Amino acid sequence: MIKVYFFARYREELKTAEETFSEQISDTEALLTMLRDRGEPWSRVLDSNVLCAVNQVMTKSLTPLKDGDEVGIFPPVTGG
Amino acid sequence: MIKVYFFARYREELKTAEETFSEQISDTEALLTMLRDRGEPWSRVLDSNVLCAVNQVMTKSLTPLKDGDEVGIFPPVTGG
Amino acid sequence: MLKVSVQIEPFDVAEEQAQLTGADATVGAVASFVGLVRDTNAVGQSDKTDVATLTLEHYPGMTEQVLTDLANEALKRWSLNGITIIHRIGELKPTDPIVLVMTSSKHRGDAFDSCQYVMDRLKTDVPFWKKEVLPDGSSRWVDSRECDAKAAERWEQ
Amino acid sequence: MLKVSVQIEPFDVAEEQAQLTGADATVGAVASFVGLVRDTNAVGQSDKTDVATLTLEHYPGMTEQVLTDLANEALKRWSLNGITIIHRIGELKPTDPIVLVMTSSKHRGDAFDSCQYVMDRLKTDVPFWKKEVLPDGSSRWVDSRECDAKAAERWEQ
Repeated sequence: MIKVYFFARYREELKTAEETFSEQISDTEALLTMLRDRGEPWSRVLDSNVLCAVNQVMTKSLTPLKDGDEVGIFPPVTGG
Repeated sequence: MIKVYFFARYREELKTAEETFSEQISDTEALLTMLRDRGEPWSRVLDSNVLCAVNQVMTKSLTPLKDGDEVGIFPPVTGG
Repeated sequence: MLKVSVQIEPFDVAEEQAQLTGADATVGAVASFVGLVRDTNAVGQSDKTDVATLTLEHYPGMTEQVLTDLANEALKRWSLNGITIIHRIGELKPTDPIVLVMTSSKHRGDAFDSCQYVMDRLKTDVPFWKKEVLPDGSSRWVDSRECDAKAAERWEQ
Repeated sequence: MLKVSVQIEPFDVAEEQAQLTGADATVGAVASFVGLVRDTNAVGQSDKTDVATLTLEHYPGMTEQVLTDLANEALKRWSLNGITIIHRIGELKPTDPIVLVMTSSKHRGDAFDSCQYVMDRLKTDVPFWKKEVLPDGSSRWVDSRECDAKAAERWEQ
């Protein structure tokens, strides 16, 4: 099981705060591809700026996923 | 007339806070030479680190003096 | 001394400084940064639009962890006596303080550099998002700034 | 907003920030530096000697003028909304605040850089002198630090 959380603009535009996947997903790229393949609004909203955190640690590149992982998907941060 | 003020370590070691000169003194270098020529403790205390301000503006090099000028003579500053 | 807080409440810089330095007489320098809500923003070409309120969203759990990691990284890279990072969440209005970064050290170089480092990294690495609500009730998410990415890059070793 | 003060009294950083930024909602960044009295000093080889009190002497009149010039130079070199410089004189004890430099701007780079600039210049160009009194009643004038001259030099244009 993989738990996915969406934040900020993505959460609003996708009208989705969280989603749980029971199937196996190999890595963060595969997850994003799967989501974008749903078509509008997913394909448009999850643009090339998308950031991923796995188990609350920011990822810089493709990161493998395993059962029980938590993935955060969000746009570039704007705090401070 | 030229008014000279001494500060901090110089003031203490020279036992002089201020002094007034009625004679003409051409510039800051001439003033320092005159003071050092008094011998101990002046020659020792007014070392090569001495700083001069003329009319409350720090001087970086030899500065001409004229009647009515105020000169500050002090060691490197240590505020902040 | 390391303090990290993500909170709704405002902070008092004098009180935070007293907490940070306490009775430690080896501290000679405290550098601070406070970020405040501006009533204008720089989205697109215009710098003129009024902002009525600003809402700060974050990723609960991750935010605190990343801020703590960042504070520890600063303690490792500089010779510091202590560090405090406070970031507010929820709804704020123009002139309200958003963020405080305060570092203490013996000499000023360490305090200044580490304070700037934490702010630069915070702008690009910590999951906070700002949403501006305009006087007409419409709202928009603030865009990230290119120059913030550049500022963060200069600290990479 | 430009404020320069040479004073015996302590200052309150929260109050100074409120005075500096006021209701100006174009301010997004406030950088501050506070210098504190340390109980150890670095004269000679030793960093172990206790300091009982610190006396700050200055050149009345010139000090205020040089600090005001320095504040104006910072306003000229950076895009600032305001600047506050407060330096205390008289007798202080360890942990007491000595100096406050606080700058406000739209974006953080201007506030950080100008704050550091003023501190670097203040350390070499403003006529203050520190005298330490040790627990046995003896006293000594603090030596200037070579690294302060270097820090000030980097701002020369």
